[in-house]
Amino acid sequence: MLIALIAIYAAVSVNALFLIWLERKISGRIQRRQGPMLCGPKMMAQKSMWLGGWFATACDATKLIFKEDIIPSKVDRLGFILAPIVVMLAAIAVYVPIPWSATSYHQTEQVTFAFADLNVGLLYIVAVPSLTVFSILTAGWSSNNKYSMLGGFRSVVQMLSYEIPMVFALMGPIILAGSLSLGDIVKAQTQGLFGIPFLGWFIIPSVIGAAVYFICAIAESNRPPFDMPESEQELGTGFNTEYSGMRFAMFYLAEFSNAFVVSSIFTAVFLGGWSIPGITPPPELNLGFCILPYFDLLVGLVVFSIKAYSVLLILMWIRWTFVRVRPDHLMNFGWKFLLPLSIANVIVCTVIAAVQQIYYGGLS
Amino acid sequence: MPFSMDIYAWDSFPIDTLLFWCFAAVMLISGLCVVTVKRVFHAGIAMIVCFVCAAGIYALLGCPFMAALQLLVYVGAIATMLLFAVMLTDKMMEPRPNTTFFQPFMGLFASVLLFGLLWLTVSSSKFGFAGWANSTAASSSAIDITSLSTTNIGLRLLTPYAVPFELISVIILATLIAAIALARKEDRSPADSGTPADAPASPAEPASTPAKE
Amino acid sequence: MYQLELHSVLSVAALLFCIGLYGVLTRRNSIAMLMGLELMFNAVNINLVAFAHFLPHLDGIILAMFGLAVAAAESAIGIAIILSIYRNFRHIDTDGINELKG
Amino acid sequence: MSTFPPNPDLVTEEFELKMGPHHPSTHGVLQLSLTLDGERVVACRPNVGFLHRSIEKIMEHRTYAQGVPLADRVDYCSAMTSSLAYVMAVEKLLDLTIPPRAEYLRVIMSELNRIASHLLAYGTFTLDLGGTTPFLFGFRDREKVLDLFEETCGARLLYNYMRIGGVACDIKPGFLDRMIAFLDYWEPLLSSEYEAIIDENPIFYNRTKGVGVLSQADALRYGVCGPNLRACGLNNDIRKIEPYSVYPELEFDVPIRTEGDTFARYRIRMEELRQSARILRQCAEKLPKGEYLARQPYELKVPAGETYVRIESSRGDLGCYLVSDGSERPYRCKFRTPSFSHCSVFSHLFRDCLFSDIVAMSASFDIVLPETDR
Amino acid sequence: MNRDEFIKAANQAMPDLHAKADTANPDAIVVNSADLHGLCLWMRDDPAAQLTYFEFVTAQDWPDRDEIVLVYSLYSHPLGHRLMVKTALPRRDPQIETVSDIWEGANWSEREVYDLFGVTFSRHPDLRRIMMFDGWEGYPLRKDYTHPNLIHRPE
Repeated sequence: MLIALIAIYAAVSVNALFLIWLERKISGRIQRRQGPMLCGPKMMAQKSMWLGGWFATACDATKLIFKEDIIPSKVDRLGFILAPIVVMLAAIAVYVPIPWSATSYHQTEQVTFAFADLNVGLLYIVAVPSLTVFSILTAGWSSNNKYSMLGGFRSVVQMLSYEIPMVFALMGPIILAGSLSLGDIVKAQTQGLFGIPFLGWFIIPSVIGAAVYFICAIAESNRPPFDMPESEQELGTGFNTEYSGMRFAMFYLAEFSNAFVVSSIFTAVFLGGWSIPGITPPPELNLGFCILPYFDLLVGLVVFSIKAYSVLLILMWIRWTFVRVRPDHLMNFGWKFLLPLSIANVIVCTVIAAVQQIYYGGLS
Repeated sequence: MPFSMDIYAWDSFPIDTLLFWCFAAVMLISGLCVVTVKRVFHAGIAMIVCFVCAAGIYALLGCPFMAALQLLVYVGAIATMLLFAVMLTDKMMEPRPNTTFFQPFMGLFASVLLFGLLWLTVSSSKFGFAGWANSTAASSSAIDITSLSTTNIGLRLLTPYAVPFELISVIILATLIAAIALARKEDRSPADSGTPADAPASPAEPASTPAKE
Repeated sequence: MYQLELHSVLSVAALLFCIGLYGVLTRRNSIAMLMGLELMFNAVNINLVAFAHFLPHLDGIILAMFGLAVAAAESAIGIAIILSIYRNFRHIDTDGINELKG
Repeated sequence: MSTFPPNPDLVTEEFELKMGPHHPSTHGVLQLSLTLDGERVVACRPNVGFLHRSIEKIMEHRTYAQGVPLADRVDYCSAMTSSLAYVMAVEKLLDLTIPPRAEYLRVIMSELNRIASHLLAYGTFTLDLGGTTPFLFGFRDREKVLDLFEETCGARLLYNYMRIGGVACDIKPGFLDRMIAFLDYWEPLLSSEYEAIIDENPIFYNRTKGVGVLSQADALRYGVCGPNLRACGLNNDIRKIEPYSVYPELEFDVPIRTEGDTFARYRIRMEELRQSARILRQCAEKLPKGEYLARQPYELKVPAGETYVRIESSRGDLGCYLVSDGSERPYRCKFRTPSFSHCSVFSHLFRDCLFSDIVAMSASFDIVLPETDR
Repeated sequence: MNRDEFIKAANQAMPDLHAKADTANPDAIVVNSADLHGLCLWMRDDPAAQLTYFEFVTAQDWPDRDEIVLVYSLYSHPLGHRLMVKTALPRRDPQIETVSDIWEGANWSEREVYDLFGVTFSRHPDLRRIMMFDGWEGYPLRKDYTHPNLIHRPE
């Protein structure tokens, strides 16, 4: 039990470090410069731009860890110290139900390989970010300066008002798959839609839901173009203005692991997790695929990570090309545009599920 | 590393009872903090810790659906609202003494008395469920009401309990409208509502209660 | 002895209920009073879920969910009232608010 | 104009926020003391003077020739044009005619400086709105212009290139070809990269269209000039209405827009970049041979008199009012700078808008603090 | 309209003005400080002048003639001409009426002249020091201004 927890924490932080490096390389590429090249072995840097400087984030992390983190005197100590811890906790807790892959080596039936495939997976994923909402609020309020308070309020308002369209957008796949657990959703996507084997992915029946979820996910994880709360130009990095050293590193890592979680949920729910359309066998048929023990586990893992990282690249690409949205446009867009759209998506998905149920004998 | 959690050998060591008592202990301690801590903001944080532990207990008691709901509704909505209220009303930097001399003992006495009463009833009663459970299991409804899985809750919620489900939505709508009506300026109310409500400070501190700040 | 018994859960919930009651009775700041109230609601929900688990019967959870919704609605109204009181009296000490003119 | 009048229903309290001298988006050391009502700005009072080096006082103790580097520092973002104003004022007092090659070199240098300053404005404007990529595009190409300056006058920001009677030194042999090469490389980029990433972006549209609208009457009342006044629909380009040096021989047109909002000001600057490139190409062909400096004695004595010369710097009409009493030191030298009047518009304009609009509007005015405080 | 037509039109519009041409500055007229405000109103509203654009106001300190000369510079976009108005004020306590009610642009320029020369503008909405911090004493741009830590360059 304990080993699994440590494994999650290690995987998350290493992944976050890698993401920061990837982000800086991508942003470099978009801005026609090379991104970090200096830290890291020289000869790799010569070989190609993509290999250079992969040691950069490690240097940043160690610098941040050893930097003396000052707690300003007029600060509410409990809230100030607690906020980054809770943010990190929530960022890691969201990894639990994600279905990385599946294997049918042991049992007769496919078992999803996840840290713990809860049968309330999606609801858990929607519930845990409410911890980040609380911690951003406490961070903004307890660092007792006007800018961070403004930043804290803005981010809470943004996250709360984008949670509702997100839940409705996720409702579509739940109806189609008939269960909350992510493993079942991915399994439901392996069969085809209306009998055609290739249209299995849920992005096809609930396209609107996928788009709405993608936008809400960007807003939830405070990434540009919705990063009004910590916009340097106005609020001086918003709620984490007073933080430095290790605490700031925690906020930073949490933001990046949030980005990865969001893209992996998007792959699991909309892009058919570990399933390759047409090739991955439906759950009951388990024999033909595993030549070596756990081979289908590895294949699933590779397919899942390819999809997750492609969604992440789109996230990063958006980050470096868009201008920041103004808070009141944000609110109008969220309430007046996304919410009705996501409710419409729920109706569309129920119709498709009903048709599926009557004519083709149901998905799961 | 065992590739899936649920085949881990549970029964050899009573992990869930241990976990339950940890959650219960943390919850009670944070509950105590909520009632005793000087600054209301810290009380808010302690309350959130208490809610999270309650969510843990629900998960242990075999219904993760309730745990996720609790996290979503209590921690996400109610606690955030309370913290907002604290921020709007509390001056951060000057903690005020919050209880007069005699008040805590009265409250303490009342609650200890209540706890004694409850504890007696709880420990003495013998809950003979065995007979009762299977008698109702064969009841008319097709849903197997003994297994607490989410699908059963959903089905049960909408077939026999459809009316209360709709009633709840009416209640929440009413609260929404009431909250908005309260937040607006009262000067809209008819003129004879006594002192104009939006005078920033009430004209004179009521003489009867000496200012305690 | 290791198996979880119902009465242990019930006693924990009862203790939480009493702590909430103590909070409501002694706290001067009305927001802290509201927090005590929320604790009591939580205790009630734990009881319901405990019965649902040990009985085992589904209605416990459904009642707990309804309880949850009502508690949320109640605290929303409570906060709205407190804020309008704060706007009139500039402080929210429960002792200070005792005139009915409003 | 998307204004946000106070909402009569809600009881709110205003709080004071100092967008202090040390703030990432005030383009230098300007303090805006805002009274905010939540997100909405109720009133704004700009405080300046944090960068006051009293250049005019120092000038009174320097000879005329020593004044040129000081004039550079009045506006370090476009140093060529600020020293040009001072030098032309002195020449007008001396009524000295300078060799045509020097005139053309001056025009080339001030137009290159206008391109560099507008690229800076484009970069900081998009950066303040949140787009980091355009910022890097702008600064990458600005480096190339600064290389051209470094090659001729050895400095990248404060060039000390103008002299009374001409320019400091002649341009290197290959300078014109390198300049034309830069223009060929850079001009297509304007539409393919700069505007492609920003202009059609709906978020950018919402953030800038109809934000910070300044009517022409208000602009004139507050003394706004340069691109910001041309955005309100009035042609006040001094190179056209009061042509000085060789501008009559060069043909270029002046972009005018009528909306007067943040987007219009941004569009005007992008068009001006294209016009400057056009002027530079014409100057490259017409550059005459010959002397580049009519040498003046070091202890230059200027006959007593007063004059006011106005030129079109990148931020607006930069004027130099020079009073001399016959000695070798100016008696009084006053710089009329555009950013000073633009700053005074802020108190009128930043009312009933959102906190994040302030950043967009102040960036669109492209104010530079050394000019405001002198 | 060049300077002489301005003088003719101004004298004709306001009989007791008797504006004179300035010797040093080719396009400036000299007016005594009392009726400057009336002249400015006329300049802005008169269809022939239409000097709607206020460029700057500055001062020259002449200690030997014991006077501070204020210089107003106005420009007209529609008609494309410029006029500068000069008035002399005593050095001890220079006082003049503000023109910021005619052009708002004058507000900050007058504050700068007040800050650096000590000329008080009556009825100015917000006469504070603009360049120096409020506690500063003395007026830096006056010729006889000295400050304890002001070091003069050796001649």
